[in-house]
Amino acid sequence: MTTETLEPPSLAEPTNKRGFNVRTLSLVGLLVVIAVTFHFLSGGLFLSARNLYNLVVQTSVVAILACGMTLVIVTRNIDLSVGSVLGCVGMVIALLQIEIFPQDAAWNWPLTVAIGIGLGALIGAWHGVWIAYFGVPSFVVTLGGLLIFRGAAFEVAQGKTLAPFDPVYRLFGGGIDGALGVGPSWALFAIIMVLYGLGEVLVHRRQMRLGFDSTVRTKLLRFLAVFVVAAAFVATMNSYMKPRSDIGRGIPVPALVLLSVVLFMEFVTRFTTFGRYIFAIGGNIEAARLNGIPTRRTVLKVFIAMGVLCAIAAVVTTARLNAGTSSTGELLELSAIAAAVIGGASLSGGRGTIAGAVVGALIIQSLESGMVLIGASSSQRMVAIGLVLMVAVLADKYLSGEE
Amino acid sequence: MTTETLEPPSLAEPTNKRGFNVRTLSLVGLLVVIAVTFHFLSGGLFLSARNLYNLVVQTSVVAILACGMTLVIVTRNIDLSVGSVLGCVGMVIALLQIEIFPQDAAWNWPLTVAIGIGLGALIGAWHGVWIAYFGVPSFVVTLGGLLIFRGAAFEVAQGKTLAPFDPVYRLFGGGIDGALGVGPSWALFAIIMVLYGLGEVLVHRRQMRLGFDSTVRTKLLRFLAVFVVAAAFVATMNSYMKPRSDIGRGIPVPALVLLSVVLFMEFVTRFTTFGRYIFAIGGNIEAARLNGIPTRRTVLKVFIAMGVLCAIAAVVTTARLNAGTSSTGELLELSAIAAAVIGGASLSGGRGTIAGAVVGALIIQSLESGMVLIGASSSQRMVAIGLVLMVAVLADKYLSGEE
Amino acid sequence: MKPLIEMRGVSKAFGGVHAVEDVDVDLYPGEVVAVLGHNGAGKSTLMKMLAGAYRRDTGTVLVDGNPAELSSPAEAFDLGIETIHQTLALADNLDASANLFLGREIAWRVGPFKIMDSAQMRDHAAKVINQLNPRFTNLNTPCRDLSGGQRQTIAIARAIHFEARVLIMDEPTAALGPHETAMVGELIRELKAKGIGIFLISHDMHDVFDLADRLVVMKNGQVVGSAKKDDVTQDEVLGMIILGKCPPNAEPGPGARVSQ
Amino acid sequence: MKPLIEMRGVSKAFGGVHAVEDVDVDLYPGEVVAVLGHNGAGKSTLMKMLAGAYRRDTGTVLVDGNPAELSSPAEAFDLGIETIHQTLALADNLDASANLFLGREIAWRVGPFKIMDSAQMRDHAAKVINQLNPRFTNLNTPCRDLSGGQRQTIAIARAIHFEARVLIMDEPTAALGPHETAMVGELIRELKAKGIGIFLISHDMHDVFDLADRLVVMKNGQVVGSAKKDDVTQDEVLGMIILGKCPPNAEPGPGARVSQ
Amino acid sequence: ADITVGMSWANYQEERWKIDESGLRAGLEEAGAELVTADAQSSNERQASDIDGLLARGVDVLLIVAWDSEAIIPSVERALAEGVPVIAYERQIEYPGVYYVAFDPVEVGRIQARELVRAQPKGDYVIIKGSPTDQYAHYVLTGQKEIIDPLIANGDITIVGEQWTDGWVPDNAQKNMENILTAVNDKVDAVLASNDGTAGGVVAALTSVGLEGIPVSGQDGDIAALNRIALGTQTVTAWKDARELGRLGAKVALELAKGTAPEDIEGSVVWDKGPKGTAQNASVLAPVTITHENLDVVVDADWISKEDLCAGVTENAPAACN
Ligand SMILES: Nc1ncnc2c1ncn2[C@@H]1O[C@H](COP(=O)(O)OP(=O)(O)OP(=O)(O)O)[C@@H](O)[C@H]1O
Ligand SMILES: Nc1ncnc2c1ncn2[C@@H]1O[C@H](COP(=O)(O)OP(=O)(O)OP(=O)(O)O)[C@@H](O)[C@H]1O
Ligand SMILES: [Mg+2]
Ligand SMILES: [Mg+2]
Repeated sequence: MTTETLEPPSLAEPTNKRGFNVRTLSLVGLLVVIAVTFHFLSGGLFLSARNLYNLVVQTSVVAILACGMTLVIVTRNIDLSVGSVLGCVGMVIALLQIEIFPQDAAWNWPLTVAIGIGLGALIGAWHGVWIAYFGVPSFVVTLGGLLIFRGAAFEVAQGKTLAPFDPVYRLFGGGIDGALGVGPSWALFAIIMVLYGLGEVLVHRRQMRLGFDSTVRTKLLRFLAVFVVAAAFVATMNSYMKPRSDIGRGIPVPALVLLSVVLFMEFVTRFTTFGRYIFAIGGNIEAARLNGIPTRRTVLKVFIAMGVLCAIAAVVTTARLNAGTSSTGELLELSAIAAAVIGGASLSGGRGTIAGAVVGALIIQSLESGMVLIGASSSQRMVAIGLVLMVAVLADKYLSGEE
Repeated sequence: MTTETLEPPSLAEPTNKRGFNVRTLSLVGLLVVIAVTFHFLSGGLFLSARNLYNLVVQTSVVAILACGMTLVIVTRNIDLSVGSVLGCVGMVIALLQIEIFPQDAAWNWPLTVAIGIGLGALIGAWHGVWIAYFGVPSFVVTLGGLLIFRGAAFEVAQGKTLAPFDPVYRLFGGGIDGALGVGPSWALFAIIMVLYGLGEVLVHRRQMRLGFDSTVRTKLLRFLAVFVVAAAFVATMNSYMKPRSDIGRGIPVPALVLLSVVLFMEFVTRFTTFGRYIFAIGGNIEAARLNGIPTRRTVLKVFIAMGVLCAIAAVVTTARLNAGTSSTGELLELSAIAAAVIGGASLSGGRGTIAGAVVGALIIQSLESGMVLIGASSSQRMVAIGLVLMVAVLADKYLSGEE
Repeated sequence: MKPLIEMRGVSKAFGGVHAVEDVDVDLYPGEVVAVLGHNGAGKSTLMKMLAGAYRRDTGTVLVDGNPAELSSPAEAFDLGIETIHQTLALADNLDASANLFLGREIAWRVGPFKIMDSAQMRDHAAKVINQLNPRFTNLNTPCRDLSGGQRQTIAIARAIHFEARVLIMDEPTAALGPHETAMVGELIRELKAKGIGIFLISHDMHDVFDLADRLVVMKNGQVVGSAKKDDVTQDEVLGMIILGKCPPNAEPGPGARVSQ
Repeated sequence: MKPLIEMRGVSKAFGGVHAVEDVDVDLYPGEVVAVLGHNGAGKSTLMKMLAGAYRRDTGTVLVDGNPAELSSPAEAFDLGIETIHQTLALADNLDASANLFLGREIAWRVGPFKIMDSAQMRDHAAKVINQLNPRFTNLNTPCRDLSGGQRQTIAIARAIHFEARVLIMDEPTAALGPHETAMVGELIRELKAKGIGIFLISHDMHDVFDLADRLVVMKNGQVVGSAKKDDVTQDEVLGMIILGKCPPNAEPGPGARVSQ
Repeated sequence: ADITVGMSWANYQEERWKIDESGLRAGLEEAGAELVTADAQSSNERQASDIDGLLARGVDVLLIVAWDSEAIIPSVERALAEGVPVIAYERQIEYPGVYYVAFDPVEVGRIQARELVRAQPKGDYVIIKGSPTDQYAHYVLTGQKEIIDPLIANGDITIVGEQWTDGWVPDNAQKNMENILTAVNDKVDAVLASNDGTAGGVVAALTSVGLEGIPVSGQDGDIAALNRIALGTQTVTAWKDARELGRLGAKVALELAKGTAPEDIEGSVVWDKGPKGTAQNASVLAPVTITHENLDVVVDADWISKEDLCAGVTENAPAACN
């Protein structure tokens, strides 16, 4: 019937013959260029297992936020409050876990995490109601949120720094023990690869049944590409040893959290009606409404999702720092939005991908870390990062064949 | 032929029977509500001549930036770099005036101001070229600018604070001597009123000649309203005395700068083709292109204007602080965008007014100042301002009869 | 026979503009009612109220004899009212099959999520669209890159795919080629035979006289009159549209010019 | 007589889609050439290249015998080529008079600025629009709140107001009422009499045979053939459009079906 | 209240200012004076506006924690012109007639460097500086350099990494430290962190590579930092008993409001150690060096509860925890 492969069309992005998103691929290319450049400038440090491990951990918070921000931006909204919400939720978790609940209770950290996520959802719903039901522009609402929740973060503990957290909770931060270890990392890799392979086979069989011309070779090549990249990633994480030992660390927990978020969000945006509605609203909200899409409810849900992701990011951040401070998360909104936009989300709505946002976050963090590795001062760093961001997006534009 | 009054139609905003923009009027109403509320909460301080004088001076910088930001937003772009550009230009002016050029030369301050404005235009052009000609999203370009020019502001003098400025230059900041004085303030008032009246008469005669039904009564009422408000303003400014004296201050110089900017920008957006093109581009850039509008050149010019306004704001700020610091202007971009959005500019383009932006800036600054006057704590202030912003925009939406 | 739709005294104003004023219209099963009128007469506004896209200011609408609120498009869909909007209502960033099923995707419910069956939707979409325009092959292209007629084809395909009982077609063939237009005519006859009621807005007198059973003419928001197709001539109808003059064989409405 | 426009071997592809392939078309002064074809045949794309909205991939265009780059709409305007785009190209936030003069406002140059003469523009706009649709009174309403036909009226008014030598009309009457359509027909005849060359894209065979001097039929991006109006019948033209079959009286193009 | 005292904070989003305020408030309330405050949130422009507002409220004396000691001068001039005495609180404002009340910030830097050098006389140092746009961070750095520059010159100490911390945010300090550790492959012997917040980030970074325990400095005496000192993961904090400074500020403010001449205030000295060498009346407190050995000082001063201080401490407990 058609000779194209059957890819989820909702993202409305050009895909190449193998069904990969062209834009994301060209971004990955740029990331590689940046990494290799820093590798040479830093005398071989950048692509060391250790730095890559750090990079993954450091990226996770911004990447988690960027995933949610992509949804927000696709619906033609913006969320300036994410840094403040993260800070506020982090402080509430810290206060509960350290000051209110008994410190040695086993239920303490799970309960506080649950409360934190609930609080995040609530804050997201608050923003969502203002935006979707009251019709106040998201810029204004979330600017209000930026102020309100930063103020609240201070009020929670009167500006005090709260520490230390439960040792199990701290694993979320990817500290010295916060990684899976070598064996479990490979096991996880194997499980995911098997599931992925099975999924592809099932989809393929279904497509054959409906008479679509879906080439096996394309699918196989794609599977192999994913397999090799994932294996390389696991091997790298495993080859970074714990201090003064030869025990490999394996996949860090924050990366695991990010991975779960990404898989879930990719699933939602590609395969569910909710994801489809998000793109339809961004493309033409009036058309979406005329076709009976519950536009307001959908936007509300998007902001709730953003709130939950802020809470998850808050867990990772506070666990990593092993302290709750009222300034946690300041200015993160800029990084999160930048990651989403670099990853291809368009502020005029209707366009963006989760994978792109993650790559965008990796690019930003690579620049940050790389500049420190080569010993640049903070003002030089700012100038260089600013320039590279602009050039990267420009290069991406031409590489991906837009215009 | 038509029974409506002949208002510049390009702004595409509802106007009431008197030809005033409904949205701006309802914003002014909100401002009055906020002012009166603070007046009572602060025990009669808010509406004192002294506080109103301060408010005007404090608002001027954000309002100047918000005027330019409105143009940027109307073209469906954004400028995140204004705070950094302001800081960078301010540092360059400070370095030249204080360290490089002879301190006592009479040509020193005019030359440095000119150089600063030139630099602002150049920076604006840099952003504009990336956005309009290279097609990189303005969010990315100006985020780059935010980093680059903040870094540059630091590099200019290695983070040192430079002071003091030339005494004449300091007048731009509206300090103790930085006001017109009683007599000249009234004279200025008279001149402007005469010019305004003449303009209305001329327009009216032209409309009569073309057969439009333009009622004299409407015009007269509007003239009277403007007259009364302006007279009240001048009288208030004149009644605030210099310290321990009974010499009235008159209109502060920063307000004069703002007034010039506003009049110029209102003129440009309402009466020139350039202004028309800005709105057309924001409404439908493809339609603008198909009708032969030089879309790229227009966007470039908008960013150059923004750069020049940043430089003007830099002069006012540095003169007011009598020092150039590398942190000057941090986070101003948020206030400027917020003022424009509260003033009715829509981030999806094609809508916004200069007058609205100024009122938006006044609302933000009134909240900031008012909270100090009533002695709220810092975090209470953040929470309260955040909430009031949201409520204000919501109220405005309903007052102005939008849905 | 009971009417499918009865609109009584329906009005709608935008600010000072009375777009629709005190309109009464009926629609019976298996009937095609053409709604005619000059540009800006209020035809689309009237139909949008029936489609749940606008809320009416006054008046009642009965569907199958039961009063209907019609406060949202979803409610109209539930009552079996499908619409081809004049603006087409397509999300430009999505492709043909996504637009065709927009809001009513084929999906399996899994917990809180509905997982779309893209393959199935693609398959159906290809079939429906092919029925209207066999040359339409770029099913994977986002709508913004399609030609005017291709876009209109998607909007038509959408409305006929979800078996409606009432179909509103607002200038469905404006951008279609002659062959495509003929196919839509064919389709209307088929649907009619199935007992579906159709409101057809069209400026093409040929089409109207070819397809409609009854005509309703609007002018400046009011009904000039309505008539059986066979009772009036093309020229009389033009007189209704342009001059607001109601011929003797037609039933006059509030918008008819009283004196000549 | 020298042709106003000569297009030779013009092609344009979007990614893999060959929207226009190797097209030759001429237009003479005072001539109306109808461009016909199925939906997605490439008519709008061809015309957009002439209007300077798309750059052609290959081929040459001569205007008055001189090669023209046509790299921007402004360049086309300078050569006297005006276009009514199928998408209308209106800025939805501006009102009728602002849209009518968009890009070519009546203005006095004062230093670096051009100060618009709004009163004058409003006056002209009212006149031109009234000529097409006397019922169009909401001149101050932003275009987004106008009806489909009112929007189209503005686009037509714009194209005729700036005295063109070549006028491209891409389905100009699709959304117009019968009266308005008749007035546009009148207008075309007037312009023709003044020696203006017109490309008319329309799906309405009636209109085409009424107004055109010559027909060019496209199919899948290629020209099937062209013919004087009087040399072919309506059925033959439909055959060209639908089957790509070039009748004996027409001059075949590269897209004509060879066998059969 | 017959006397109203205004306080303009540079940025209030830190633990210690809350404590300053409580001291200040206590001191003023005893005398029946009222305190009104404003927070400039790290912005010169906002601080200028805040001071306008405080003057409009009719304060009798003004305390200022300057975000920038130069850019604040026009505001100071305005206050003095209206006859309102100005006290530079914690951060020096070099302007004739301004009274200065502070813990010496340069001394803070000295204490940090001194203790680190004592713990680690030779080796590879990393400096995690404060916010580059905060003048205070520059003062601290000056003190640090005073001690370590000679040692750098004679080769005992090498600076292997140096980064500013945007906004003093601990997360930023953590990331910077991690990357420096990568750059030098963990060859770090001591970290000069500028305050306790950044020290927290540094210690978290060190912990993740098993280097916790190497000398790290800080200042302010945050609860979390004192706990780290007890645990042995931080070496020193320059403790500024903010309550005491607050009370001192209150005392000076009340005296000035009553019209006492600055030089007549008890404990007033002439201070001219600022960069410009302007002579002004001052009451300067010295920060207290707090290390593992003298943690009892903070407990005895009721600054921290023993429970908070010793949370999680098992081996090598300091005397204060026994
Ligand atoms: N910007 C674009 N990107 C990709 N494909 C395009 C683009 N514009 C047009 N096309 C494709 O080119 C082909 C020709 O389109 P065109 O708009 O010229 O058709 P048309 O003859 O005007 O049809 P209609 O009668 O429906 O208006 C179509 O298949 C369309 O999908
Ligand atoms: N959202 C709106 N806001 C303001 N006025 C509107 C709005 N929608 C329609 N109108 C006005 O209502 C009147 C009727 O418009 P409508 O679209 O119903 O006309 P129509 O009969 O469908 O015309 P056409 O044949 O041109 O499609 C017009 O004058 C139009 O300007
Ligand atoms: Mg209509
Ligand atoms: Mg077309």
